Amino acid sequence: MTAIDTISQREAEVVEEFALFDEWLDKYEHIIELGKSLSGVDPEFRTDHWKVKGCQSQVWLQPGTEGDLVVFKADSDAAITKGLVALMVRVLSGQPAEAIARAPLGFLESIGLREHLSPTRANGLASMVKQMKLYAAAMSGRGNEGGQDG
Amino acid sequence: MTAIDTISQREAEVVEEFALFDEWLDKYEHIIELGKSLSGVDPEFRTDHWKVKGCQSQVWLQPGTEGDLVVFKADSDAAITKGLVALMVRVLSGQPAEAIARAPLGFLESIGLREHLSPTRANGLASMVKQMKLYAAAMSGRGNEGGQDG
Amino acid sequence: MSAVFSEAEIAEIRGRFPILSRQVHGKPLVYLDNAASSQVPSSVIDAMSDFERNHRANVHRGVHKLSQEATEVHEGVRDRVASLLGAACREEIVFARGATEAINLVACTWGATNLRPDSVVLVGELEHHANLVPWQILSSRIGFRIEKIPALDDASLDQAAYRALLERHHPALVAVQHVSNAFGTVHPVADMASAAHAHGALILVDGAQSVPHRSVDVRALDCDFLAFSAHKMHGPTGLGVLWARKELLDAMPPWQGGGDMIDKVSFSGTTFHEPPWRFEAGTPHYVAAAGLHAALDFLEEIGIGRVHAREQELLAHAHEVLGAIPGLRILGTAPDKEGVVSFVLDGIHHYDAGMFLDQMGIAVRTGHHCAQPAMERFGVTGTIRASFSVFTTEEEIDRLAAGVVRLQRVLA
Amino acid sequence: MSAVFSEAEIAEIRGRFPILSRQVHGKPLVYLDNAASSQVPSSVIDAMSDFERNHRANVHRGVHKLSQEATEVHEGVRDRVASLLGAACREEIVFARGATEAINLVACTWGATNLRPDSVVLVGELEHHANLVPWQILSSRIGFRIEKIPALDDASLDQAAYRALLERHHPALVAVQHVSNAFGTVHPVADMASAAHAHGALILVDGAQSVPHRSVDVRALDCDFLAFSAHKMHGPTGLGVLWARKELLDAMPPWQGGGDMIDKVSFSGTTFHEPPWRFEAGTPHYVAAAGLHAALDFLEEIGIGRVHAREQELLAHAHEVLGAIPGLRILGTAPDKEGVVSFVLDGIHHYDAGMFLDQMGIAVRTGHHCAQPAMERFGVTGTIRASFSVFTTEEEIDRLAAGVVRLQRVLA
Ligand SMILES: Cc1ncc(COP(=O)(O)O)c(C=O)c1O
Ligand SMILES: Cc1ncc(COP(=O)(O)O)c(C=O)c1O
Repeated sequence: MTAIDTISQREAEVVEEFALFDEWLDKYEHIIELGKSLSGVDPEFRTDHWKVKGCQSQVWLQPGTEGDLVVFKADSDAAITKGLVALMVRVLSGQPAEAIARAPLGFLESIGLREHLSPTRANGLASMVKQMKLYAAAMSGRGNEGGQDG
Repeated sequence: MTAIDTISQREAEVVEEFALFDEWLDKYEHIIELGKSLSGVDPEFRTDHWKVKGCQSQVWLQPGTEGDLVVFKADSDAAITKGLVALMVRVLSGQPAEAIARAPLGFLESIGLREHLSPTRANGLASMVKQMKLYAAAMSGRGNEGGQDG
Repeated sequence: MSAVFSEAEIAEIRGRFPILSRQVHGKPLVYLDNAASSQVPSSVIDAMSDFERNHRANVHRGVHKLSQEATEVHEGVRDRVASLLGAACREEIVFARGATEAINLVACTWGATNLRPDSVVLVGELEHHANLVPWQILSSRIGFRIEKIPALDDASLDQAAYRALLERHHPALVAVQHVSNAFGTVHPVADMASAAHAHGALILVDGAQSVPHRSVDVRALDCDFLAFSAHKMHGPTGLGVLWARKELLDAMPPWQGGGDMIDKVSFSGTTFHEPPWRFEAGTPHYVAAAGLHAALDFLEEIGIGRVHAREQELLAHAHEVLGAIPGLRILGTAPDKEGVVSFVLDGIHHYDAGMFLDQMGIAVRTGHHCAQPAMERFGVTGTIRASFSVFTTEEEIDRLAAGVVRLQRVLA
Repeated sequence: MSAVFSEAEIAEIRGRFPILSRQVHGKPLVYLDNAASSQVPSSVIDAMSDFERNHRANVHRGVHKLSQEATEVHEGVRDRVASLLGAACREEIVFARGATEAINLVACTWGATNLRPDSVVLVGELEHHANLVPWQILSSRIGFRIEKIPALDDASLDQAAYRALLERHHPALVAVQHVSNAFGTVHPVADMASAAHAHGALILVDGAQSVPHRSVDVRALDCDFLAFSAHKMHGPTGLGVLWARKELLDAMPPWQGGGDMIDKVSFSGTTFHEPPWRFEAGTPHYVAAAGLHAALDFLEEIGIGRVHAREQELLAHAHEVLGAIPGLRILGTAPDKEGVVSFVLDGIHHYDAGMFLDQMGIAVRTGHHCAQPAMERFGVTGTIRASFSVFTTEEEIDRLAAGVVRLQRVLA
């Protein structure tokens, strides 16, 4: 079974959307806007335990499943980070575990944000993606058992 | 009371002697020859206690007095060091304590061996000179009490 | 504009720093992160390159010419650091990897032999982690208590509380910074030292942010230990200095073992070299000595007094223009400060601000500045920090202020 | 003459090392002190200068561009070292000031938590002081016993005695060099590691003299810790590496405290970062990372296999020409050696020999080579040591031999 919209379809959508911006300022304003639409994590996930390590800004990540699909909620206390996090959630959440674990995520390169994926970056987006893939791998390992508390 | 031959007279003698040599090899051969004439230290001074610290080659220094004058005997297990040590003994031994403590010892510069006086030099000539001056200072502090075991 | 330097002099000084001609994101670099690492003039870069090209060799005990030359450079800079600090002798200068290692050295040698389970160590609330965590790690081994010297709202240390702590605890050691890297506050360490001594305590001064910016004389301060890093004073990375009183060093056991720090080694027992070498195990970072010589030349040529005076001008200017921005709050408002301005922006995360400023070519540091307890004291997770150098200009500070206003429009 | 490189290739390689055009006492430098510190090709010097000029900034957590760039260079070299050694992951690579600090780190963390008063540590008789003294210092605190793995007359380690020591003592740790800096012997550390493991011991390999000269794979050796220094492999001073198995690092407590090695710091309690950063307190020597990149480029371009093969040619030549000199005795005659020849001269002090050779422009190391127990084993206070590099030539070795003959005439 495959998702109606695949990860690569979603990536293509994002790339198209960002093609509108020449200026870094416009791009970051858009990223910040995206962050504002993020629903955030449930209160019990806004704890140290669910925090992604290695960020100067704080990032919380809440994994879960819906049927066969892995879903993520996330939040951050910094606006740019929150926008980046929203982008990742938009592309990966609601996809099959295997697809998430394997996703090359080339779109960050295409929209000129590849640097943010560097593990040396203070926002820790790399750590977040790693964490999302770990959760996905864990879920796919468990097959269809589901459960919210990954 | 002053010594018949002062330290600076002795230095001048050494400088004159070394003026004969253009070649480093001749100079070092001469230094080594000088070392051979060194009488060495008495057996009870050939111990760790009387060793000068900081030398790659070993140097033993035996201080003493003769009347109002400070006398030194010394030895080394390396030929060049022994020659350098012999030079220092020749210039300083048998001089009044105050003169030794104050001696600027410019002759090493004049004969092109100043580098050997550097505290970073592995032969530790600098440590030996410091040690000789310390003994001399100690003796002059004690006035005419004499004694061999400074 | 400056009463210290003419425009031409400032231009000439800036011209010595190659990095200042860099573009970042298409804009000329404004480097305001000098407290993290300072930049180096060409003379420092060239001195190290020249050393590598012509004199490189392992130091100490080498008989050959290169080794002699390298040793003279390496030991020669010890003399210069001794005279820079007004040390009693060159043997009071110990080289380490940085201020951090220098402080750890004191903890692991003096601390490990002198602190007891019932000892107390006073540590300032604003300390860099380098002057808190080593004491915590040692305390977890020995069990002594660490008491905090509290900070006031202007980011100065509460001197009344300090004296009360001395009275109450009779601590063995006071560990305190000379200048706060997070806020710029200059603490009255000379007074604190005499109070410490009056109560039988020793005092360790973290000079990482003072030695590069003002004249520091260990005899005038009358402290017992002082640590700093070369990379914060236009010098090489990987080199730091511990100054300690000779009597203290003489009584301290070795810490790390290895080459150069020994007298005689055998399986049946080993004896150790005199200080400072006893504390310098292994091949030293001798290339750095060439760089530090050149950095000291630079500072001597400009004059540390003029460096300080110039940075005071910049500080005043920064307080003026940043202080006038609505929604910007400066943390660190004590009267005596070095060239550091730390601030927070209403409703804006420091990380976002740092990202935006970076896009404008402006390099500031954001976050906790390795001083989390200090951040906690002011109820923030971090600040935006601009720190100055002798080459900083008023125009650069104005660009920072304009950048802040611009980012507030987008982010607030 | 060489089966590895053509004359032109050797000339080209030599041309990369600026120091080889130096004159010493009016004679062209013959640098045979590579085991103390190797020389650097221009590319390494230029990489560090360029870094200082264009990218210098403190690493980690900096949001601005320069800091990002510096962090990428610094953390990037960790990846390269990990793949050089065949490490399981980059997190197994800890940066230190040098091999010495790396070994002290193991002693003060793994050692301090795992060794007990009744433990035994086996240490080779030929070890550099860096791999003996840290254990002695720790032993004076904890009280465990250090047992010597004796050396045979050819300066190899007595493998039968080693196995007997393992049987008898069931040691907690074996601390042994891969290659002897004093004599050049290559020890069978892979075999020694499996024997150690079979007896429940861990093994620390001092790779200071192997990593620069041969391919070293920690998985193939199956050791537990490995230490080496960048300055001995055409890289910067002030930088060393500890490799350790991830499980070991994960269980090791922090050593030095300070910036970067922490997770959360407060007066009420501090938690620490993951390895490797837990062990890297303070501002790292990040400029060195740029230099190490370039040094690794150099070694990769030449090929460590060819470096090794070439140095074997030089070693054979040196044994031949020096071995033919009457009154010269080579110490270190085991079949498996790296490019090091140590010798003594009848009736001539090594210091005198070193002085004379220096006057002829020949840089050798004389003395105990920071391995006093090894000297004692052979009944000497020191040796004259020539150590080779990929750029060394047969002609240079012949000049050394001629110099020895000449000095024998004067000194013997
Ligand atoms: C075998 C061996 N181990 C350890 C060391 C110590 O290395 P460093 O002085 O660079 O810390 C050396 C360097 O001489 C060595 O040759
Ligand atoms: C006040 C203070 N102390 C100590 C340190 C630590 O210096 P380093 O990281 O060079 O060891 C710093 C550097 O950030 C500092 O600002």
